[in-house]
Amino acid sequence: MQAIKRIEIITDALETREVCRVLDSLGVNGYSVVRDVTGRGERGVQSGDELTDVFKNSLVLTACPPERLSDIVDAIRPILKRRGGICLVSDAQWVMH
Amino acid sequence: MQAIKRIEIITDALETREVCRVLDSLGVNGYSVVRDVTGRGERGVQSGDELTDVFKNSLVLTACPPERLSDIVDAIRPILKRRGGICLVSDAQWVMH
Amino acid sequence: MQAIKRIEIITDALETREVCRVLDSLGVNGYSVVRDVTGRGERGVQSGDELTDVFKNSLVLTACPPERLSDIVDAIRPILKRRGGICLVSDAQWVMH
Amino acid sequence: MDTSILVSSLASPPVLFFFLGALAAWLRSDLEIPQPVPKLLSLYLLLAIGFKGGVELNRSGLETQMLITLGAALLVAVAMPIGTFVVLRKRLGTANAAAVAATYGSVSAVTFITAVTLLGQLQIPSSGWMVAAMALMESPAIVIGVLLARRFGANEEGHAHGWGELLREAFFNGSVFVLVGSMVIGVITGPSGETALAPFTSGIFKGMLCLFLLDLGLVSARRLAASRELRAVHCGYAIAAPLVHGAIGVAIAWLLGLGRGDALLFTVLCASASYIAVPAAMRLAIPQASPGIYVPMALAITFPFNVVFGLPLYLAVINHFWS
Amino acid sequence: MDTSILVSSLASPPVLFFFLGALAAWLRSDLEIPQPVPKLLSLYLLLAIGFKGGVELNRSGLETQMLITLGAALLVAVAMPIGTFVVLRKRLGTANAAAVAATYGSVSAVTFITAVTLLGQLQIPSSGWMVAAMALMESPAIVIGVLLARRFGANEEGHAHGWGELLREAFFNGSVFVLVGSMVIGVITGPSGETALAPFTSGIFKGMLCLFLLDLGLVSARRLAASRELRAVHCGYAIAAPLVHGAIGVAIAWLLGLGRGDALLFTVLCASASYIAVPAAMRLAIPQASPGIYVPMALAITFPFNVVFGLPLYLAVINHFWS
Amino acid sequence: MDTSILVSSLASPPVLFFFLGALAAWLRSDLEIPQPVPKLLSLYLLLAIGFKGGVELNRSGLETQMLITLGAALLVAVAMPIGTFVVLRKRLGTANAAAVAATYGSVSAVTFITAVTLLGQLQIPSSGWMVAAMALMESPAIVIGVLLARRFGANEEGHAHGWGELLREAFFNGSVFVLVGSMVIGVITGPSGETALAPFTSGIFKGMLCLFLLDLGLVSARRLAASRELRAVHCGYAIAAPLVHGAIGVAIAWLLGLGRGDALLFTVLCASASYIAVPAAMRLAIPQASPGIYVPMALAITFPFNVVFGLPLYLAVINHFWS
Ligand SMILES: Nc1ncnc2c1ncn2[C@@H]1O[C@H](COP(=O)(O)O)[C@@H](O)[C@H]1O
Ligand SMILES: Nc1ncnc2c1ncn2[C@@H]1O[C@H](COP(=O)(O)O)[C@@H](O)[C@H]1O
Ligand SMILES: Nc1ncnc2c1ncn2[C@@H]1O[C@H](COP(=O)(O)O)[C@@H](O)[C@H]1O
Ligand code: NA
Ligand code: NA
Ligand code: NA
Repeated sequence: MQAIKRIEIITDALETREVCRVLDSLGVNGYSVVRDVTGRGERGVQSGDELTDVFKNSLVLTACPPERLSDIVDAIRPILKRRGGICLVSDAQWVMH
Repeated sequence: MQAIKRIEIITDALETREVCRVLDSLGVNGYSVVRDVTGRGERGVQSGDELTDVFKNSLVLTACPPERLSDIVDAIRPILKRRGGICLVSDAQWVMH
Repeated sequence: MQAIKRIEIITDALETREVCRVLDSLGVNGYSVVRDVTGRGERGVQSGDELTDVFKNSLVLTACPPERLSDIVDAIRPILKRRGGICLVSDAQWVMH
Repeated sequence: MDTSILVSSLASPPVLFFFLGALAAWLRSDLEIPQPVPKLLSLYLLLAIGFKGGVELNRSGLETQMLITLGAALLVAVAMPIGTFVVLRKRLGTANAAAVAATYGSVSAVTFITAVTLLGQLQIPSSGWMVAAMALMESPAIVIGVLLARRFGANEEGHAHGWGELLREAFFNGSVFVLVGSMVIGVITGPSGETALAPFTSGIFKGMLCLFLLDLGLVSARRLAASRELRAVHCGYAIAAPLVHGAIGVAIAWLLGLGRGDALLFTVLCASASYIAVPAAMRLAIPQASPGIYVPMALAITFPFNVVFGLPLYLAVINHFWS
Repeated sequence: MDTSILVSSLASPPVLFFFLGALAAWLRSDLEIPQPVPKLLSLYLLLAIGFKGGVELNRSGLETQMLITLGAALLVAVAMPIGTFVVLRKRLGTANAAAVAATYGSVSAVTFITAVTLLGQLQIPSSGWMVAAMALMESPAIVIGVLLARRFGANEEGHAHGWGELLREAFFNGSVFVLVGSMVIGVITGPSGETALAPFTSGIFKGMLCLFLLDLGLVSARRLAASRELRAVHCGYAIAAPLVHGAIGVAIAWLLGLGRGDALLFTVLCASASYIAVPAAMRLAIPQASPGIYVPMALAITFPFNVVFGLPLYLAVINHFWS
Repeated sequence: MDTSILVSSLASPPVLFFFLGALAAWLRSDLEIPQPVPKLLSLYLLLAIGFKGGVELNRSGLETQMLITLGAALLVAVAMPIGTFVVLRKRLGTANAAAVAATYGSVSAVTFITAVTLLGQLQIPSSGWMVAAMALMESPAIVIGVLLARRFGANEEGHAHGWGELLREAFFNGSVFVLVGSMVIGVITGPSGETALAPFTSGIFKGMLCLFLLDLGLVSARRLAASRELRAVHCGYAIAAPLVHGAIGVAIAWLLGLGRGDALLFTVLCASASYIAVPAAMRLAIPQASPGIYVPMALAITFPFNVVFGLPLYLAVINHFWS
């Protein structure tokens, strides 16, 4: 097993494509997306009960080598600034296969 | 980046509203909810194939400052007692924006 | 609270049943499943826009005592070999109830 | 028992689709009616049956027999869960007995709808206001069940839901709300509303029912296979209850002097058990009761029993006594 | 105001189902139209109305009045958001004013459809090409709104979306695309296509509209209850806008010499506000504007106002001036 | 080639909606038919076509020609994947060749349904039991494909699924199950069942097909754009296969003496490729094969080719030889 950083980004569903684009452009190995996340934060309740995706979040999870962390975080931060949401980073082990 | 506690609570979907209410009443900064989680635990399989939400779980994720942890855990525990499920706490870094 | 290992497995949705079967056969205490996870990895984009479950992933999360970790990882690895995906392991605390 | 009724019940598309679903589950096919399609179908069926009942009510106006029947329905809805609880308390424990009592005291809308469809097929007339009876019989059992559980001391530790929430759950839950609301809309708009909505509420109705029964076949067979907690006592009760309650229903219908169609519907209301609204409510209100018991009893045993054997049986009995 | 119009509007099934949904939200029922059913219904309604409009267009061919009306519609779609912005900029700030301007400059397809249904009920004829007017009026406001926001200096820090994406969002978003595409298909296939699709696009249409309005009732009432950011100025504007825009619409319709039916539809297009396509676009293009303001204004105030009071009011006014 | 056929095929609403979907994808509209609506539509179409075929079968009874045709269908379903495998093995490798062989040996229900719709439009009669031929041709290719892959040594390391699961996947997968099950129900209930379900299975059928083809247009165009693994050989085969298999189909239909309508349907079964049931099965059974190859071949090239060019072409050829 190999030490990696586990980054999870929860932000407005409208930015999902943008987050993925940023990760792609940084050349990360991969990422996973859970759409249809609701929640509450500074900007109020995102109850997801709308006809549009306006009040909904999504979660993007990516595991990356520790040395890539700061690049990714720097690239994601402007999106969070613009749109709100959170980005959590934790340590994990990656099961090689 | 700032050290925070990452708390994730998986319990019966019927209690989602209650969990959120508890978190709101404790004044947490925010939380995120993934509905439609299935699973298996002590109380058997929750296969989510029902017409009601009776056999389904949901996942609530909240990031909080370490000093708030014990309050939150104490408030969540009775729900888990009553209804089953799990609550996991881990260390993470919060990307400030 | 008690130290446990948090294992999350993201792999092709077609293998969800197999992953659960493996976990069941190892006698884990429980697990949770989030279906409908999309993503990108070595095998390209899994955009989930198909009529079948062919291009979709799922996430299985299980919390287990540290001593069970290696068994589980060994049993999961062949699935990842065959089908791709990732398995992340991290430390967490389990809130007893 | 008149076999032509049995045949025409068993060989009707809805019942056949139910079998098809059950067969798919039994053969472990990967067939699946994906969420939220079943919820949509259930909503649609309630809306359509409610609306059509309302339109009929608008046509017929208030009749004495209707008022008496509704009164009887209400009485049954209160008495039946109490009786069930008394019978089961020793065997299942307070919490489970109360939850089962609520489940069997309430009604299954789809069983009712299947009965209406069968009557239509056999061209036996029935009254639109039986839908009102169904609506009346959905909620009381929930309240009675919870009252029984609390009165007879199911451990309430960790009990978090107050009466306000409970009554809301009982009377304003989605199923009851759509049924009653659509009925009221049917009453208000009457035949002109019916003309406007007929292709939706009547035209595609049987097809939607088939699709829903396909799903119920799947779900009930899978749930039966997955239920580890069911024991002989539960299975026995899940077969005995519709027979006993059905017999009570036939008797009351006879006393009320209902026509054959209405008598069948009344019987079906008595004999059926709720597997949507009540389980959801019980889960909140009586967390000590085990949903692994009361859900499969109602959904995987009583529902198929009623749809496959019950309907033709009750109708045969009614035909026998009414002629 | 002719009360018979009011009654026949309020007592029509779609409006009653809207009330039912709102009532469910108000009583905190757990009734829910699960995702993605509302999206499906919305798609269906656009497809059906577009297709039927196209078939009508095929029948009628190009008329002079149609071309003039479409020109007027386009003009309104450009002028109205500018006017709205001028009025609101001081009160709401640039970003919010621009977003509200776009929202109210565009149209609500469901309000239009409800108006068409009302006309059908009252047997007042209208032209198929009014659907084309609706399609024309959906997108321009988005572009104008964004231009205004950028020209008048809404802070663009963190602005990530270029004009290419924006124009695509304005003209090729799902709602506009299905509406316009189905209209073109209707024009191409004409009456023969209509015969093939009629049970789908016309038969079940009113029922599907009822289901969608049930959901809109729920969603709009819940959104109203959840909106912390709405203040008196927003609510006032959300009521004033349909009245003022509606009056402008009536005036233009009169100048254009439209028939009563078309006049009502034109008025409704002016008076209604978008709560699907525009909010999604605004959210991307003007992130500084607060969706907690412009969404509930359009969805939870203006939409119900139009459906409940607006339609009969506009029609009464038109009846008065046209006769 | 008779252009009137081409026009009446291309200008039919289902094909136009397919184009509309493809156009939306191409213009990068955000239009989306949200999950699980496509699954529901697919289920509905199979149920409806199966049921209607069954009712026809009930009407016609067993005919000699039917039995012979079914035999021929079975033969084709076994021989075609073997032939395909022989042709492709060198070029694509064992695993991919086997998966492609299974895909093209099986059939596409939607292509079949579109052909049935086209025949209806042109008022060319066809037999209900052709649905049975379709049902027969769905599964064998799966089994043959896997047998070929294993026999010719696709690396089976990590192979986890036994024959039991595989056969279940082949014969009891959801698509086959609903199709066959609904056909049996159609046979049992016959014309009386048809009367009950007609508004559902026939009335809204074409509209539902349009909606589904709108989605297929979207999905196939997006998948084509996203497929990095497709090379010239794959694209060439995906065009050549329907032509060659279609020619074989025409020849067999001619030998069997089928009518024009049945001949077209038989040809379409031969010429089409599965993109739902088979890919799902291949993914489990031949994990070494790349779904990025066989899915877009069937879904994004062969399916549009058949619907747009194939149908009118095959019909023109049949018209030529049959007259
Ligand atoms: N402390 C938190 N823990 C978990 N999720 C959060 C937290 N804060 C915000 N979120 C998520 O991020 C979304 C946007 O947050 P905000 O921009 O603060 O409104 C919320 O709707 C939540 O889904
Ligand atoms: N060890 C575990 N790891 C992950 N999820 C669990 C675990 N135990 C329980 N769960 C989740 O919690 C739900 C309820 O658990 P229980 O009350 O033990 O039946 C299960 O259906 C799972 O979704
Ligand atoms: N580095 C990563 N971080 C998060 N998810 C990943 C990562 N790599 C792969 N995945 C997930 O695993 C799936 C299969 O990965 P792969 O087999 O590499 O194509 C992807 O579609 C993603 O959902
Ligand atoms: Na009952
Ligand atoms: Na407007
Ligand atoms: Na084929």
